[in-house]
Amino acid sequence: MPLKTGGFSMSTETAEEVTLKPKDFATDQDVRWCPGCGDYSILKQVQSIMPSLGKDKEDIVFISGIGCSSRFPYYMDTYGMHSIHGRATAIASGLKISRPELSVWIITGDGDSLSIGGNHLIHMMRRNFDVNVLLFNNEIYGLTKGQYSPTSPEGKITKSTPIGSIDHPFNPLKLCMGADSTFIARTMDRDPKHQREILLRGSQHVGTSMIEIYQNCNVFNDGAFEVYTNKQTKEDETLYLEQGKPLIFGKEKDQGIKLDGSNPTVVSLSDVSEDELWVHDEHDKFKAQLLTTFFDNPADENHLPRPFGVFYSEDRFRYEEAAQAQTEEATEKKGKGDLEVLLRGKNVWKVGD
Amino acid sequence: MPLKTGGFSMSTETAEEVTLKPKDFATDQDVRWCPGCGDYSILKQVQSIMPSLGKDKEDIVFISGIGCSSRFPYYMDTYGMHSIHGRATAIASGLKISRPELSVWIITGDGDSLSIGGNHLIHMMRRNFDVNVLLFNNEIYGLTKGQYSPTSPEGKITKSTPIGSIDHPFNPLKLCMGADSTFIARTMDRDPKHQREILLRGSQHVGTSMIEIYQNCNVFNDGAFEVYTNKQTKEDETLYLEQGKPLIFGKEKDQGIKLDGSNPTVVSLSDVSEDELWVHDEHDKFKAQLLTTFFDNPADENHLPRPFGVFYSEDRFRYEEAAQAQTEEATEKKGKGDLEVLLRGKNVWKVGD
Amino acid sequence: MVKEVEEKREVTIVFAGDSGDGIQLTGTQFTNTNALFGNDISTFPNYPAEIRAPQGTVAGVSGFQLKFGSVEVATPGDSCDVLVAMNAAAFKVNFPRLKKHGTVILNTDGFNARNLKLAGYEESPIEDHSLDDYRTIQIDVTKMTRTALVDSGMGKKEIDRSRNMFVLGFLYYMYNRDLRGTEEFIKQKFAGKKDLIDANIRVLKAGYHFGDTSETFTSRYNVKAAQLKAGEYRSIMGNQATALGLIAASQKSGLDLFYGSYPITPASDILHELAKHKNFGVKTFQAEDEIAAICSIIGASFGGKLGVTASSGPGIALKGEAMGLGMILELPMVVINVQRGGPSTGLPTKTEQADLLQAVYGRNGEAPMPVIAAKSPSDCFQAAYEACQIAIEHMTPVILLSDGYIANGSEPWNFPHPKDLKKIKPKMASGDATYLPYKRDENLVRDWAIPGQKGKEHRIGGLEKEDETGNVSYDPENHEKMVKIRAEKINKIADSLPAAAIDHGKEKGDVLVIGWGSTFGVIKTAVNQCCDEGISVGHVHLRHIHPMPHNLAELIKNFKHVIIPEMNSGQLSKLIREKFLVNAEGINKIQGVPFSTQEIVDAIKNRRL
Amino acid sequence: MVKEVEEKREVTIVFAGDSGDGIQLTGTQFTNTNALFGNDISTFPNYPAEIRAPQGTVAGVSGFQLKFGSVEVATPGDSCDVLVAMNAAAFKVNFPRLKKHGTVILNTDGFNARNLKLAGYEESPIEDHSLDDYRTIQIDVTKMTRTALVDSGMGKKEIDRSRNMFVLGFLYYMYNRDLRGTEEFIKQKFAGKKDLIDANIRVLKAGYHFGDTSETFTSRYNVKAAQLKAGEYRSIMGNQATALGLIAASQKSGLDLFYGSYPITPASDILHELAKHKNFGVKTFQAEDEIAAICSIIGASFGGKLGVTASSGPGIALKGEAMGLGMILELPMVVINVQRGGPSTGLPTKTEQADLLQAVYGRNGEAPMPVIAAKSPSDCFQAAYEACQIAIEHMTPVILLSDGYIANGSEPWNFPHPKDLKKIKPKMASGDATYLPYKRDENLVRDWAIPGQKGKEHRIGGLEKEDETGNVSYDPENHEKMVKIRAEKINKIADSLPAAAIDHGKEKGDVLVIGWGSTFGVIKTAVNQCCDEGISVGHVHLRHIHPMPHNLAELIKNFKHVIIPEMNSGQLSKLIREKFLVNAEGINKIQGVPFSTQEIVDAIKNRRL
Ligand SMILES: Cc1ncc(C[n+]2csc(CCOP(=O)(O)OP(=O)(O)O)c2C)c(N)n1
Ligand SMILES: Cc1ncc(C[n+]2csc(CCOP(=O)(O)OP(=O)(O)O)c2C)c(N)n1
Ligand code: SF4
Ligand code: SF4
Ligand SMILES: [Mg+2]
Ligand SMILES: [Mg+2]
Repeated sequence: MPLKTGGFSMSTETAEEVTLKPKDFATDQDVRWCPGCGDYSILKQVQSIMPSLGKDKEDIVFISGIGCSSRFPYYMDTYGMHSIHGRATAIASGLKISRPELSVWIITGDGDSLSIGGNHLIHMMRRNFDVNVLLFNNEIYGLTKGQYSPTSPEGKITKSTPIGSIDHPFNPLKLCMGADSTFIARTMDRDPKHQREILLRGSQHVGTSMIEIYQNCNVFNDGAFEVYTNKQTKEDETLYLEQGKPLIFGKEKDQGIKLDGSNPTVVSLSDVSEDELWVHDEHDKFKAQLLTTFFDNPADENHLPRPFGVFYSEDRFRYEEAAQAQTEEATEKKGKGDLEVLLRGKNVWKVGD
Repeated sequence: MPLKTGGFSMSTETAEEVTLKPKDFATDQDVRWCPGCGDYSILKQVQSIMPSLGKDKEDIVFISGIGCSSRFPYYMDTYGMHSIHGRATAIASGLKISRPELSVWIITGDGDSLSIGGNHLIHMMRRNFDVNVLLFNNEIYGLTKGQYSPTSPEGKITKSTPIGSIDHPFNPLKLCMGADSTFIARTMDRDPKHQREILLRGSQHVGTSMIEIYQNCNVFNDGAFEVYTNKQTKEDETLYLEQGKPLIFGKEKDQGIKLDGSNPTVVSLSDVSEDELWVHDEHDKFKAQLLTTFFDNPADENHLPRPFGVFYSEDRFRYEEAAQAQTEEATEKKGKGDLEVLLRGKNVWKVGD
Repeated sequence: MVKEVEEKREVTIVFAGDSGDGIQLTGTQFTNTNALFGNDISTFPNYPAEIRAPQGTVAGVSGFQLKFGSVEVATPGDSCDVLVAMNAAAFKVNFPRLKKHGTVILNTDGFNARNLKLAGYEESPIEDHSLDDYRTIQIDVTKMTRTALVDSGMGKKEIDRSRNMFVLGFLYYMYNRDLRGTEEFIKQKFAGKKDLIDANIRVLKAGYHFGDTSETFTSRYNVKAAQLKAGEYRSIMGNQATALGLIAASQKSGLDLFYGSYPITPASDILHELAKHKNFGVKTFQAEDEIAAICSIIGASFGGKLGVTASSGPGIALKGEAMGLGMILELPMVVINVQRGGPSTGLPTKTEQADLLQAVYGRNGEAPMPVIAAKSPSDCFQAAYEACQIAIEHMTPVILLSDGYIANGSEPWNFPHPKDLKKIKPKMASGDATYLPYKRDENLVRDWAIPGQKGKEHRIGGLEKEDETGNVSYDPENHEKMVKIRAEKINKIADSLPAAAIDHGKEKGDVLVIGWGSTFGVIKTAVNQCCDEGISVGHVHLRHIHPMPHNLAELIKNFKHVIIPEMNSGQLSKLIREKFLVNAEGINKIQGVPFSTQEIVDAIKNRRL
Repeated sequence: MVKEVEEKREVTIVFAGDSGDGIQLTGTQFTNTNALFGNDISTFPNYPAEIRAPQGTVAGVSGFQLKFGSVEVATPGDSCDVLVAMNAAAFKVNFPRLKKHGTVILNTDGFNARNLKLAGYEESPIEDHSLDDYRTIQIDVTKMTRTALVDSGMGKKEIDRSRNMFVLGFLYYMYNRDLRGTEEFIKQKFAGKKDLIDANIRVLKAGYHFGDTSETFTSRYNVKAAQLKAGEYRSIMGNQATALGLIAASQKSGLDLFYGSYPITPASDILHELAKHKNFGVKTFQAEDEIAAICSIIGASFGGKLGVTASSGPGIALKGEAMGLGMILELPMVVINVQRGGPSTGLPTKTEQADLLQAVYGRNGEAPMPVIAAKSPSDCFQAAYEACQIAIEHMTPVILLSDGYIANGSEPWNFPHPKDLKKIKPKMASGDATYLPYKRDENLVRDWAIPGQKGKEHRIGGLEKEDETGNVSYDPENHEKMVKIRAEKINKIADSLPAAAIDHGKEKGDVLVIGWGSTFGVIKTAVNQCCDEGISVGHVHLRHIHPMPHNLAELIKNFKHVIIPEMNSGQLSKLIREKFLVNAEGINKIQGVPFSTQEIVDAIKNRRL
């Protein structure tokens, strides 16, 4: 039982050994979410992609804050911590800096990450640790039994807003874009296939992968994402992003998005030819910024559809690598630290003999 | 001496009375910034625009956190609070909700607002209180004697980063855009005229006015904004935004910005005619987003110039107004609360007689 | 058929079932009906920790205990006379509470193989003789309910939702109570949904008639109205009482209430309640976190409002720095801690008193704040009112301690008339003399000038300030002077407090029991019981923990022993020992559940020997 | 000319000038030179609160006090023998410190009309006879320096920057010390800038020769080397010693040091120092705030590293919630509080001991943590080392208290050899037995399994946990059991602590002085002085405040009176009174400045009567 710590060795070293199945990642704890909660599906998809990480279980860590979603680590048979409200990102930062070789996953809710944890989230984005953030967005505080959250729509009636919320909600992906995130994606609990795909993409991205997952809280906010999931409306309301493909959506795949100047507009393919359409390029930071603003209320007249998929990905140095490099650089320059020399300092004098 | 509290009456009521001079806003405290500090200029410009608010001194409040810049309220003869690190925004939120008629100004540093205070800042942006945020950005921690801040450039050598910072810095205006700010502007200590202009615009905007002010800390980070202020470089490195005007800059006013697709590019006016240039429209949220990304390192090859002026302004409901409206609505519906009725409740029974 | 009616002085009932079974509603209805009838009553809801733990499992059991009587009732009771169990898990969790020879009412449908397995039973407790010494009433509530609604055209799922009404009706028959109160409630709750109203009322009555017609048992019980102090009563829960206390203080002081808070169990209900009363000029602000919450009330208070925030353990910990600011600014505000099981996230749905020392000492530097604690659900009103009064009249942040037990518990409340509430006088600055923010009156209280007051513009902050002017000062002597003034100001509050007194029992003797907070009821019951047994014991309840009443020392001198029961490891004990150098002994229970009367009685007796 | 040489046992000097005058550097150089010579020494820098307050004003005065001697020196001295004042403001602020008939060295150029006005003098203190009873040496340092560099081709401004070197040289002559140390320093500091090196050395020598040639005074002084414990010494500042202690603990435990912190005065220098030593595997992380800082070390500690964070008052307040998490997780980490004047922002640049009760009690729920305090600048090394050892070997967060006084003060340090440092043994989980995260050894310490260890995957969190397995548990008895185990685990640390002992003075008698933290030196000096005067007094210094050494009670029993000097309103006093029910009396100074020896001596004498 080798204790692996520090260094980047093992991820490769173990790659071949791995022969894990999704069920190997389940724990003996019974899952304590409400029947019908969207969290179940996410748990299942996450477990299903774990083997593909090419990591041993002992090299994977799940860290969560507090919330229904944050119960998650108890159900993953890896190392894990169910920490305090809003701080999973901060805790993961310290872990990742000191153990860069680990695969670190942050599980957080919309309240956990955007209300009390907002500051740590945006700082994590800019520092770009190589970790994965799964934001379970159910637009409500579940665990505390139904107060509105920073993603709840204006006017939302909840226990704490009996005559409607007057908070203009955050657009989580736009916020993260503003914080210079290097990977931004959206998926939802009700689309397992897409979820797995995005989770995989996130796990492969080297840097902070911000994945927003629309999750239905069937007890306190049932149907929040109905329009994106039900047969009648979903094709018209969702826009699935695919690299290099034009932005097309709709039941008949007959609508597209065109950029005139910097304004995205919905066009009908009967009037506009495909090659005039906006072609998705997840490496285009300008386009990605515009995409994050596709956040209209489906009730509005000629609104834009809601995008799902990878909005943006960029390769930027990771904080923990830079930190590691500085350690090595310092060691090269000054040589490995010698405690005796350090304690002596430069100006020593003798007393007596 | 009428005690004015609640209601929106007075701002108008007093408008005519006002005959204040900038010096009326100076206090008896001697100003305790280092000689040569950029804060002096900002203090002067703020005092100079105060009379134009059309408010009496007693209806103006300055709230700051902790930092050199946060000493500011002591030098303004209005109501003021020098609070705790990073919380001025949160304190101002409570004040503004309960006293919507006051003119509230938040004074904060880059560490105060973006490091410890980051969460309150972004939540203030989305809630859009009608307040003014003056972010004194000197890209350093001044008061604590020179550690790097969230806006310090990568590689910055400071007391806490002897071999260079490895934090990718925030782009404050991009971050606020991501948080759905309704007014975003940038100016600098060394350009008093522009500063006054922007401060005025901010004071007139109804909603949260986010004004980033480049401020030189001549003791711990001297010359951080040199390229934007010194004769040789400034015309080529700065881009002054004017509503409805094309984006033109350069010593000879011979360069412009053109949008091809969603990509902004620098063009020479000898090749491109003015009317092909990007025309500034502070109400265009898409363009404003792109503008906030003009954040290149002046050292880089063909980099974009740094914009100054009003990037974006939008009219969106203010939290405190909505709150006030709910109070009035509730009062209309149920009538002014009657304590006796409230305490009795619905199910009362008598004991004895 | 005629049945004999048996008189009872007091009865304790536990309703238990799956969190989906509407147990809390059933309990509350039964409570209100008995309260309206005139019983004294005390309740203790016991929620599962998970939002909705797996159905039928032990983790998912929701319980509601209540004790009602014709005599004074100060606790929900140690053990129960009647246990209503909707399924096997509910039975398993609560059976230990049932008195020998007590009555258990079982929903047989909740004891099928699946239920037994989920509850972890090999064999059904109904068959295995564990119930031999008890009176068992078995009813297939599900079947009964469905038959009652067979022709209602409603779906099974919907029908089963009203099963709790059957049980309720049955108990109304058993204790011979009137159905009207609950019928009213049903009509309000389902206003507009006629079919639901009819259905529920029909099931309610079915339950009642079932009691009447069935052979299940031969006697009914009668619990006479209690001899409560004459007056008008209502039933109230702790958090609700706290909210009303704040509104009352706002009205009587003429200061609008600004409530800034971040949700947390078990404090959230205060926010929920206040949000309903905007027509009282109340403004509620759900902040992004606890730090923003308390900072927002500092801003509101600077603006001349009554700023109040509430949270529980972890959230209170986050407010420490800002409390220090509020304290050095000397602005009025109230910080409420509805305590729960700790440390850290601890036991969010359980009760505890372990944040007392945090309240008294948990800030950097010398930052004294008054600490006052509520003793019962209805007392939360008075405690909240007093907290506001002290904050406003002494210009200081005040900490009000409640806990999960009284926050969610309920009792009859002889509610006051507004005109009988003490006046609250804000210390508003007035006159045209130049305003010195830190000039003080004889109680060392400063004047409060707020934005909008002409000529009184001033700046205040967290740095040490010069006496009177409030200008920043680094002068050593001034610092010591200010630290002492701020401490003395808080100590002086004791001058205006009622003297401590023996609440119950002897004025002098063997054992003095000192208590604080929610242990009041159980200590009172235990002390009275001991006195009846001729033990010489007295009870002092401390509402004000900092500053303490001046005369506490005298009271203590009159007893041989001092014991201090607390739901923590002995925190008030530490304060009393330090202050009075008396060998106070802690009686400590740290189980997330309240003391039983017996536990206190035993402690007193042990001491006495 | 020949001058007589006068012997001195000890001398206290105060250097004072504008914050631009390089006072701190001058003081440090003079310190190092005397230290190298072999004097015992103690220093106390006194910065202005503002970064750079208006030049020449009282607010802008920077001071550096040091006492050096041939005898043991435990404090920087109450009053000084020599005052060096670079301008009128510096004189005004520090003159009160000067002993009667003491020597004052004035830079006459700093007493011109403008300086006098800025300092608020009507008339110059040089003319108005206030100096009649003192020995005054007036030098126009500016002129002297400029003449010395007249042909250097440097600008006035640049030249004036080396004025402090002139003063330094002059003092080296006066106390007849060797210039070489400082010459070396100058060469390193300005490495590469030959002209600056030459200039500074030239001015330094000019000052020295000025002393030699001038008529200003007729005697030099000689302070022999002190009889320090034999060994090798270096001079060290408190924060620097703390940093070295952490690195040493990291090296001896084999755990990389992860330091997550957010800047705050007076703790920032620990971060600055550690950031220089990345080649020791140290990783420093400047977090976005104090909460992120402590959370980052929780993450690092979960990852198997030695996590350490530091802050001061307001920042520590913010860490309370996360400390609770670290405590219930039972992970090793150290939280350092370099205390400053409070409450709130308070007096950031001044010293205080007012965060003790916050350290002991300032968390929600029952969340005990060991609290240990450093007693002097060099002791910060040992204290930090011990804090890490306890954290690692007992699997718990530990609070280490320092304060602004020792953090910025310096003294000679008989530094240890690494091999003489106690081993530190991490409790790493090993073997293939199934790992139970909360299974404990005889000291109730759990095993530490970290990511990367195969088969030991486990989940931990802030909710109450079942004994041994660590699974979430809401069981009442289990909760009480766990609360008691966690408390007992901390108490057991006392078993491995050295017994408390009388540090100085009598083993039994009239007065016992109990102290903690930075008051050590001054209490020691005062107690020794009293003993010399035949007073029966003893001194116990408490390094470990929680848990306390087992035998403290016995020591206390041997004295009639117990007094406890603290730079707060009496916080340790409260702990001692509560624990031992002894009438301990506080001697309290809350002025942001350390006690003077005389203050303690007087307190002892008053008690004795
Ligand atoms: C410091 C602190 N504040 C507040 C809480 C109470 N609390 C627990 S979870 C939560 C929010 C839950 O909402 P979200 O993060 O969206 O998670 P969800 O339950 O919806 O999955 C709150 C306010 C807490 N546990 N700790
Ligand atoms: C809670 C808390 N943490 C840290 C500090 C120390 N501190 C004071 S100001 C400051 C940062 C100052 O930088 P900035 O906000 O940019 O203001 P500037 O001084 O540059 O104007 C810090 C870290 C504090 N006073 N309180
Ligand atoms: S409350 Fe909502 S989010 Fe929480 S477990 Fe239940 S359904 Fe899921
Ligand atoms: S330190 Fe820098 S920011 Fe602070 S006052 Fe001095 S120059 Fe200004
Ligand atoms: Mg949520
Ligand atoms: Mg700054």
